[in-house]
Amino acid sequence: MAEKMNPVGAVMVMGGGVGGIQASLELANLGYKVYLIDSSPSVGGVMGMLDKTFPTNECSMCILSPKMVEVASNINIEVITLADVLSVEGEPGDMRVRLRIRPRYVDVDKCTGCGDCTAKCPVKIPDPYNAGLSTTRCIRVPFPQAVPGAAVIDPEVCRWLTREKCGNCVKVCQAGAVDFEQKEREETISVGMVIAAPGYKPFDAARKTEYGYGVHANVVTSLEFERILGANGPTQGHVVRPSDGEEVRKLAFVQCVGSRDTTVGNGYCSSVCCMYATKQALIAKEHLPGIEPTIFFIDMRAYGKDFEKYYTAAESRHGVRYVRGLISGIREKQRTKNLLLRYADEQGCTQEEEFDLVVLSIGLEAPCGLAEGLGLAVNGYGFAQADPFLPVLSSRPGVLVCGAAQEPKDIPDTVVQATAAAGIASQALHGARDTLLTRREHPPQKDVSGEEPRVGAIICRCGSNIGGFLDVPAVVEYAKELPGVVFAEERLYACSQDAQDWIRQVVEENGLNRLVVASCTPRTHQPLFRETLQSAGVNKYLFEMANIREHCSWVHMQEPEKATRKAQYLVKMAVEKARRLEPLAEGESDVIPRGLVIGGGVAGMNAALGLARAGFPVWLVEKEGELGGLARNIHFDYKGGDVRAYLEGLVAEVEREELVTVLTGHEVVDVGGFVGQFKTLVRDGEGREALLEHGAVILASGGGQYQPVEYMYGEDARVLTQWELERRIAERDPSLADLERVVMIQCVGSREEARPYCSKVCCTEAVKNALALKELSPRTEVFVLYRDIRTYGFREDVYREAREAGVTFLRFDDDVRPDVREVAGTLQVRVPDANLGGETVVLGTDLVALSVGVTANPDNAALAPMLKVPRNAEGFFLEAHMKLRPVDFATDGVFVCGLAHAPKSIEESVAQAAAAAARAESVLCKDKIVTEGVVAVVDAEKCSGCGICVQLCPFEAVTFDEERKVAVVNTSLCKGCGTCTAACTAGASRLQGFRSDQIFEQIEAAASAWHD
Amino acid sequence: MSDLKSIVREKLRDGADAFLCLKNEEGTVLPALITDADSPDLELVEVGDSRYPLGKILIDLLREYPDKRFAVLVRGCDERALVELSKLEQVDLERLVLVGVACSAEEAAACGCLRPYPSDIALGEKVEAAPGREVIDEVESLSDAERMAWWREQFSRCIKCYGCRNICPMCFCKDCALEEPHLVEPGVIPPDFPSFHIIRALDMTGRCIDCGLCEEACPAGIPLRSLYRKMQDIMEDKLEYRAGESAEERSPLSFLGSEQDIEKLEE
Amino acid sequence: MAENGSEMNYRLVPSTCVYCGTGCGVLLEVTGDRLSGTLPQKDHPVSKGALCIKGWSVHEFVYSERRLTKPMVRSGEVLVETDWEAALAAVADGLSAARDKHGPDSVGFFASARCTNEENYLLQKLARAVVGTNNVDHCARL
Amino acid sequence: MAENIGGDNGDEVRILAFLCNWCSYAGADLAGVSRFQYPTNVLDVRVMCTGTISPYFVIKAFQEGMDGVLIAGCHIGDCHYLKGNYMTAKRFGVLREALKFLGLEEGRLRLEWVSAAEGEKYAEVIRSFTEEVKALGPSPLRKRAKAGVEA
Repeated sequence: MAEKMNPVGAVMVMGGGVGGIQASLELANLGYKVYLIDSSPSVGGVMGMLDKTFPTNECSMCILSPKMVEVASNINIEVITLADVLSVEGEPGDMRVRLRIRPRYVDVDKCTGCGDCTAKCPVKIPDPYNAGLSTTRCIRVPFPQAVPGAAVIDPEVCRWLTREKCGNCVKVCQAGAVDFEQKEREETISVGMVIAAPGYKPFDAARKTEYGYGVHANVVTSLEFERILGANGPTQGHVVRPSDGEEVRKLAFVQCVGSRDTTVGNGYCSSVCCMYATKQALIAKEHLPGIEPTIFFIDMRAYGKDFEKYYTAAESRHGVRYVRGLISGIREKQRTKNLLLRYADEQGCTQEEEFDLVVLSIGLEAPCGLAEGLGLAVNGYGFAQADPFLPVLSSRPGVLVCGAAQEPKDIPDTVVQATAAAGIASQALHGARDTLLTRREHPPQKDVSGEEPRVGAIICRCGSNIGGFLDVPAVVEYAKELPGVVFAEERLYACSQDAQDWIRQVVEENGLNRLVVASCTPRTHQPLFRETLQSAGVNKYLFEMANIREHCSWVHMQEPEKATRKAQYLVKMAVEKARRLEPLAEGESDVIPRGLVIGGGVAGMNAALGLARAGFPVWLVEKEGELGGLARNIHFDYKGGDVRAYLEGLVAEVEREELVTVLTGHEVVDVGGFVGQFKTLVRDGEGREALLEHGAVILASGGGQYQPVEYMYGEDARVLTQWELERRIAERDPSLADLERVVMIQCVGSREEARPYCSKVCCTEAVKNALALKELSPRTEVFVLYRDIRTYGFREDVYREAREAGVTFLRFDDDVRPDVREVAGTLQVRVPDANLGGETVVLGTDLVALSVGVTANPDNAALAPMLKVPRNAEGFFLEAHMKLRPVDFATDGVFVCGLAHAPKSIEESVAQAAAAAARAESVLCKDKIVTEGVVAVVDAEKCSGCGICVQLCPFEAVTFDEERKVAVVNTSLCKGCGTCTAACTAGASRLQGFRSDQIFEQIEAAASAWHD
Repeated sequence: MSDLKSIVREKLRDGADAFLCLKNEEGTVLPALITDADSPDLELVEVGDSRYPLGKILIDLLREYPDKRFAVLVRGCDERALVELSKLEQVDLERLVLVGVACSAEEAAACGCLRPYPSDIALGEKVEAAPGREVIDEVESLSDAERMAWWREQFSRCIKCYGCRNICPMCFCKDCALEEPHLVEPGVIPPDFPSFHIIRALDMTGRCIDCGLCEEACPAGIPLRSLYRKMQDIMEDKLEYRAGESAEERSPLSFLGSEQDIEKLEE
Repeated sequence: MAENGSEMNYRLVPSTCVYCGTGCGVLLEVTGDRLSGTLPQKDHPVSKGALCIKGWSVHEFVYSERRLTKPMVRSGEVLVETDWEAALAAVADGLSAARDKHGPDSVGFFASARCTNEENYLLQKLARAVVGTNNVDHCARL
Repeated sequence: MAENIGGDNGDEVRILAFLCNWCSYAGADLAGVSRFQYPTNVLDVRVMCTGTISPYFVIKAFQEGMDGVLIAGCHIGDCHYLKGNYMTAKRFGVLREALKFLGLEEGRLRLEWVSAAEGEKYAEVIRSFTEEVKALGPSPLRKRAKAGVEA
């Protein structure tokens, strides 16, 4: 393609939420310069506001902030905040993006985020980070973990900007960062591709007047409630009512607010509300065991991986009450400000119930800027129109879209799409890989081995943040006296750019071979100082930080003397450790630039093509004689897309692509090696073996279909599976037209004790086939017997169409099953109708179609130990992290996609395959894998080979050398947690940079704080 | 003991290259390695009433003679030691033939271990004995302060001979935390209270098979065995594991385990 | 079996700790042709299966590089290896010189626990009868 | 030096905290950013994962005369290294009992799960732990006079 001749090796990512962050990190990792654009003053998006994430109840900020810090410290990612995209021009490979950048009025490079200005700012504003539930000041750092961590001024309300008064911030800022001269400006950046990850717009709950949002004090949105639950929120996680600060006892969640609701123009399902409501109910109970949460819903859509278990546990074990019924209105009681919820129960009778607090589970709406800024075609709801089989492809070549902007979705699906988008961008630009990357060049490292430690101690005042609360000169004087310290001085801001040059000079002039900086937290600033030390020719691991701000001055503001002494001892601890630090080498290992994909279904073929398009040869191993996998049984999708044609095209392309070597009829027998250097043995039908060497593996082993034993399947030819029915529909079987009635039964083999998960696709499949039948013969009656209809996202449209087309949906309870029998030659289905209070409905029918569930591929059991990756209880592969690493494993270099991971639709499999390909590409595109210096090492002399550390490593990094009978650490796999080292009674296993002797010295130094 | 003698012969005949047991040499009972059916030592073999760390001896023998198979006379404790040592890759049970001897009623009563007999008994009668808990019960009846004073007094007698470690069949580390200067100050006797003894107790947790050799070897008569016994009780109570009982099950302190284990622990 | 078994050698040799006068019972471990360790003699009447740190490491000096296996005589700063003749002559000259110059009590004799009782007897005999002093002592006088 | 962070009164309690880099150290950072105040009695050691904290470290701390030792890490399930904190939970469940048997009050060793978002919880843990240790008084393992031992 023309654009591949010399494309621009840069990508613009629009939107700094989890999707944009993921895409940016992935792209930088793949060798491209990234411009990360956010219209707000910080990256982080909605995920940064969440307290916990379902279905693991994991702390949202804990998992997001490390990624935000990564974005901030990656020199190849340029974060541009307060920016909007005005226009995008050009072709893939060569695009120009015009941006409008609003003034921040604070110089990001000078601001240290100390907060002095906020303290002096007279203008109170509702805090956007807390969804307006608390106040902050006009000038403030958006939130503690913000990136960039600089203050921002709200021009609308700033006294100086509105009427030239105040200016306190200018006076108080010792860094001179406040800059009212900043003006709005336009900028054009040149990139090869654009990735749109603008996220979504929360539904404006006030539009549903019957719920009284904004009128009744104790009606809040789910986003507001998320902040109330947040330990870092306005109430520190105390579940109290806005009206009177009283603890909440009876809590109600109203589902589908602004979703599945044509009256507000949102016919689609927002896909995430059922689960986040369940999560919020659980967390509320955690914080306040006495609380009684009730969730009012239509269908409980727990369709994702492990969602069903989460939901059933919430109901059965944690006492969350679920009531099927939509709230028709909410009244507020005058005195108590309690709320009366009116709803129709399952029998259709109107009920009214009183609650202290009502949470409206608001839906996700399309974000702005898709059509205007990016010039993308949007669907009826304003979401970006996307390719039916690869939803990250937008209507516009060169512009990829991911996350909720394409269709409402949760975090993992967003991360999958973001990773996929990064990979597809790379496929278009790989000719320009690494061309625009900045690499830091460093002088050769001085050899300090054998030298006496010469420690330099820099004590930072951080403006008044440290200097204002403790006696910095006294800390400096104290540091001077410490053994090994040959230099100690203070700085106003140790992190400022000029300070870095000064430190470099100090290190050289004083021949320092160890550096201690006493300032703020190493979590954000260690990379900067290490970088500086390295630029002075000293190994960056000869650095130690003392956190005398977050852990001292800021938390002991009333006790200057004690805080000063504490700071002195924190410095002493750092110095004592620094004296024993040793230079660490970052490991390197080779990479075989070739991939292996296990499984030749839709996911596997797409993964293989992804790697090939990025320029890497790949083996595609398929057990069966032909490619295609399960998708061969599917003929059309719910959007009317021709799956057959797609599949044939895909197979043809795979066979055409010379970088893909297809090995059908081959089985994987053994896998050895590790990331970068795998050796896989495959065997064909005749027992001929081949050894494949590759740098990464993608697991796309697919899934299976539940084989029904119930409902007379196999006994009566009139009982079929949906696939069998679908074939007859696709073949336009004339006999279908004569059918009087067809009954479809949902959840066959799903959501049962043996398979306690939702198969995700069956509801849509049934609705799809029901509609198709209706088209073939409108007179045929179609009944769908279901428990919950889980047509999430835009699938809801098809569900509605089906109802409008006269398909009858009949619900039965979880604890009952329909009964299929033959009565005098005719098929009869009996089912207790839950909406008729369980009254049994008897349906004579010509055909019964069973919506059978998806099962895990039995081969996974053999593959898992070979690749050292785990499976869940149902036999699907278990990813490294449910939220942020949905295609990775703890074992590096192995990735998963498609049904091998969990039940999912074709387009979801394709997206996940592209993501897996991108992750694998990020391994293959490196000539060497560089590993951190902080890793475990085993001293073979001291090791007696007990093997405990081998079992303790979750990353398979420690192996047992049978020859020498000792443990060996593979530093390319070790993540440096040190769990193994703590178990070694012989002290043979040590964590570099955190050795026991170093920590013992820290402890002694700490203790001396009281002995001295 | 004629039948022990015939057992030794038989094992040597049936493929063991050597038999490790005890012999009585002019009134001194000591370990002996019989490599030959005509060895004069064969006349001296006996079960003996003294106990030696045969497991520890076997660690070295198996390493020294990698192609040999050994038969060994084991009491309950010796067997537990070998089972635990095999999980820790120190002995290879495949190369061992265990000949079990049950402790006599008197021995069992004096020892007070939970299983004074091996799984297969070739010699002696299996007897159960009341577990020795006197010291533990006594200590537990005391208040925190009294307990510390009690142990302080006990440990103050320690002459740091390292006998408890040296004789322990479960101690095989090449480097020992008890010789790490940061933890145990060199040249200080008695060692700092309580680090020396708590460190050893922790290293024994999930490992000590309650043979009591440590206490027998202690010149200061410190009730070490009760300390280590208590550690195993804690281990069983918290993590449902007792060293030496099963050949498959491993100490929960040696693998990551599942979230359920932790939930149980936190209850 | 027995044949290749006979290549093996593992023995415990009952002995007495020579570090002090207590006389604890030790078992010296011999593996192959190497002195490989020490165990306490469980039924020893004196030590009853206990040892001190010295007893436990009684075997360690044997293979120590720092062990003297030949006589050495100091010439100036350095010790020079020599034969017994020369060594004993040097000792005799030194002792008699000291005695002649400063009198018998200027000389002291210190006996080692590593010597036998008889050797120790001879040493005090040398001190008292030959040199004429009672300055005799022994490292294991507890 | 007469200085001593407990203030002029040398009998103030002494607490050492081991914090895991990813959650609890971040939680402590957040406490700082949020200016949640807590007593000065605590000094902290940063480790990558609580899984790397050997019981020896705790023993060393007590031996050196600490009155209380806090170990804080990610909530179970949140571990940056998947299961490092499982080992922490197991090791310290055992260690606490062991110390108790030797007569060291249980209250002197505390294990807490503090997430990166729980700044207030971290501050509260330090406050309450300090109070608890104060109530227990100086550790019976404090060296009377360190010099004495070294002499």
